[in-house]
Amino acid sequence: MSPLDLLVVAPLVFMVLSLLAGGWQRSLLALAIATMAALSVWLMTLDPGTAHVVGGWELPLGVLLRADGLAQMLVPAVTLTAGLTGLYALHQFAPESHASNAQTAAFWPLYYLMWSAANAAFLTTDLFNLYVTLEMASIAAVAMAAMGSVRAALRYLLIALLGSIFYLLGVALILSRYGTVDVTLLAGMAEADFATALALALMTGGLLVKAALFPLHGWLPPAHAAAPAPASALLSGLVVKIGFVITVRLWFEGLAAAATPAGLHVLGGIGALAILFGSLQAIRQESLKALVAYSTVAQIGYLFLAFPLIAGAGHAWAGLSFHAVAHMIAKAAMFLAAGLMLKAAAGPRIADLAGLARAMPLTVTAFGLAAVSLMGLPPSGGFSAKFLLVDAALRQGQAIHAAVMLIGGLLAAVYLFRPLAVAFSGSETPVVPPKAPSMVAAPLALALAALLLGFAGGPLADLATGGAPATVAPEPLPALEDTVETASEDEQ
Amino acid sequence: MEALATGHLFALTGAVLVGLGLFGFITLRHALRQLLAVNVSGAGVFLMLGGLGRGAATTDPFPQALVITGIVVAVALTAFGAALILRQAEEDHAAKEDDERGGKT
Amino acid sequence: MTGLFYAAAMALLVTVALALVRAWKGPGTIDRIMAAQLVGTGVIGVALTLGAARGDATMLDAALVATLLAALAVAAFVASRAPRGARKDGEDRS
Amino acid sequence: MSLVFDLVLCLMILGTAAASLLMRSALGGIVFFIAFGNLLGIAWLSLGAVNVALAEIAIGAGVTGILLILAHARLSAMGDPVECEPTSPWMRAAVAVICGGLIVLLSVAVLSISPTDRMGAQIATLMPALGIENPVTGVLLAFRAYDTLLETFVLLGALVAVWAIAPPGGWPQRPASLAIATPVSLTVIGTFSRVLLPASLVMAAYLVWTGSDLPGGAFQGGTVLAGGILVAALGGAIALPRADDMRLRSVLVLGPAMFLGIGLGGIALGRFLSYPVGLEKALIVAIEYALALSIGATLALLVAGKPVPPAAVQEGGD
Repeated sequence: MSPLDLLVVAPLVFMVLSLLAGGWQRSLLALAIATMAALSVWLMTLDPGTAHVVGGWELPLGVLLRADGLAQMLVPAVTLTAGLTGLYALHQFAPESHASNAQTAAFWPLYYLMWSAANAAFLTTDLFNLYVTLEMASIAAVAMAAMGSVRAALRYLLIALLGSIFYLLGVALILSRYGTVDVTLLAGMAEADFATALALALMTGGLLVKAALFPLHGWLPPAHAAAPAPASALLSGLVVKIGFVITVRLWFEGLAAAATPAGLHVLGGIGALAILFGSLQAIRQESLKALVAYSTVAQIGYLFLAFPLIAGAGHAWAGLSFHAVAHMIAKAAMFLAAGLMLKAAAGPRIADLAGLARAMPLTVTAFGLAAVSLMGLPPSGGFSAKFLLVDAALRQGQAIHAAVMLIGGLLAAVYLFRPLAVAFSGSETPVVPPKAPSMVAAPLALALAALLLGFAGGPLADLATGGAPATVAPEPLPALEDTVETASEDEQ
Repeated sequence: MEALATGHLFALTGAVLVGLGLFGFITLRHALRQLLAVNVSGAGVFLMLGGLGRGAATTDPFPQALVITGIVVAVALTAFGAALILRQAEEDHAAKEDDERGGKT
Repeated sequence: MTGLFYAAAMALLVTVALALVRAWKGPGTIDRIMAAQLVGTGVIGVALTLGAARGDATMLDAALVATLLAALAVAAFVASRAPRGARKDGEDRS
Repeated sequence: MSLVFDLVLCLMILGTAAASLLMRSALGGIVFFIAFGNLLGIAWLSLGAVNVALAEIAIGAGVTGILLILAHARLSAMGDPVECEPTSPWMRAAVAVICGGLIVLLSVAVLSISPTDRMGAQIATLMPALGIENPVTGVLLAFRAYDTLLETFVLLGALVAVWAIAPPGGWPQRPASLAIATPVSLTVIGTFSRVLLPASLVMAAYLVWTGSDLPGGAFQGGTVLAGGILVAALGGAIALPRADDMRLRSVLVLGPAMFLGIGLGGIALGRFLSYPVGLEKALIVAIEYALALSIGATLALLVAGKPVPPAAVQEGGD
């Protein structure tokens, strides 16, 4: 028995049950959260690098599932994010109205489908299986986006389809060239020939569309801003990370042989531009959810800015893994809080938020705490991530990268302080209808988790480096010299 | 030799189909036709997989199975895409009728 | 014998190509749909002769499936063309 | 001879693909797309991949084609002529250069790889353990059953996604009726559909059964079943069910749930999705039949589209 397949299969079982259960979604969700939490804990106790093939069919035929450090961080984060978002969604998509409301009836099966897709994507090393996984995520994500705006969803679907074609094109070349689609096998076989390089370029292109890296981000702000708050939280938190993680597996493991420094620097440069562009666009937004959506465009940039830093000195790999987790949790918290604030506010604009800090202090606090993590202020998870990344950049003499990250933090402060300042301004306290406790608690819990992540920095960074691919420079962490060496080194 | 040529012939046809589909996707301005274009590209990728798996007398069953999976995934997404296009058209249609009514009164 | 079947398959493929030319030229939608049906029939024939040329009886199944779905396509075309309220596509009546 | 045939076939495939994209008339484009799919089916036959040929003809050309025809008909009924404003020649030239470049790059990559049957021999050695003879079914239902399991959920998820965009008042009703309204066509197509539905049922069952040893399988059989359901719906012989019909829901989840259940049962023997020795064929065939039923129902409903308010059902959603 292994949690690796159960983490993918359990949400699918819940999807089937939710299609049959009608009004029983509440109990189903409780059961799902308990199951997934237990499985996530189990996953974290595994040795990094634990792997097995599904059904016992060996490679290169079968599909390999593996718990590396990245997966061991991301999957529990998905459980936390999806679980709390689900609790929030119980009010927005109240199970009682499933008989009369199409969105409510469809939300829950799609929610479990997305949960399964995210776990499946983080746990497998099989490039073709990842294609199916990407499409599972796309279906759920586009349908959730359509609950806000059909137009944005259609645009999202078409661009996602094109991204999939490019990804699959690369997979086809790799399979034909090497006779396998498994990343761990490819790591030992890949050569830097033309077909491999082209396949890497095509797959990366397709995945960057799905990860919404500037300038391929055009579909994201309308879709994420229009969707209902719990859907936005899942879209910005979970879905964009899938494309990112597959890109990481390709560049640093499977096809590392074809990943030239020039290519890494191009990705890093695009990441830097994404930080600046996304932040400046966020500053210009008048609507709160559009601001938060553009902030996602900027934060995705950090993930790719780290690419050229990974092989060098410092701990860019840990920073990258950390950032993916911290952003997932903080952004979900922010979208959920924004959803509550907008329900209470007079309109969708930032200017409409006046006085909300007094009317709904807990929700505005959640927004503020999430903002602290996104800006990268201590002691948050976002701070630990950006500290590790900036430190790595400085050690490698990449002053521009370090500068971009610091400027990005400042710009984040500019765009995130604006809604907060408005919420604290105004002399009148708007009358806000009382909200269900779990609806207020979900964003607050997520924001606190993002903040507390900073305190768990050491162990988590160890976890990330524990299962890291061979291309990542192994070196003791700056503040953690005295902690135990990583598990994988112990074993060797 | 002939088998080699056959495999390459179909794989190259697939490559051209990918390019044609991409051309259609960018230049066609209606979502339904873009959906059709994506399907042409997808069929091209599948044909590349099949052609490059062509041996002396047989075609590798492994890519065959992947292609079948791909075809099913493609039809699922195409069907959802078509439903979105129709929903979008209904919304636009309703908005237009509202406008016309508003203009008359 | 194999060569003969290949020749037959080629000949059928040529008739399909001719039907495609008709489908391209139109001029009306009805012409195109009729041409499409001809293409469908031709494809079934090609599948049958190819099966004979290769000595692979399972290709008959492909021909059978093509027959069934071609029938479905006809039904769908009829459904889409059936007069049902006002139609605005004037080109189709040509 | 065979190479000449393949060459002509490939040229026709490219021609139909180009026509399906370049034609001004959208319906003409769809006609060419269906022809394109059928010719691709022939290409797969020529490659000796009869399994894929069946899937391409049934799904790629058949179901996708019908989906596009219906979408086009419903769009033109709403006054959307599905016409594209032509893009500027400069833009088209620029895009053509980019796409041409991509084709050149892909061709160079393709020519650098020599086509081989890489895994056929390895798969052949594993097949006796499964008790079935069709290697493609072996890959789909055993070696990569995990892919196939997730894929069935993509299909199910797509239907739920279509439900999610039901218009106000449409939930949880039936999809817009496909039945043709005029009395004359009703008699013709009504008889037609009554003949075709049982034929397609037999054909579907045959394809699933034969799929364990010969080309065929759950996806091909399920699609033929969907085709039969759709013809019957077009002929007015059956009405498609409401989205909240529990019998419908049970049929939709039957295949995926059975797949999950048998997979989880494998855990008792050590691994998720491992089949107990001796029962491989029986379990694979059971999964395939359940899947074919679910796939048939799911595809038919996907083609029919989202639920609509009851008033619109009679008008066929116009």
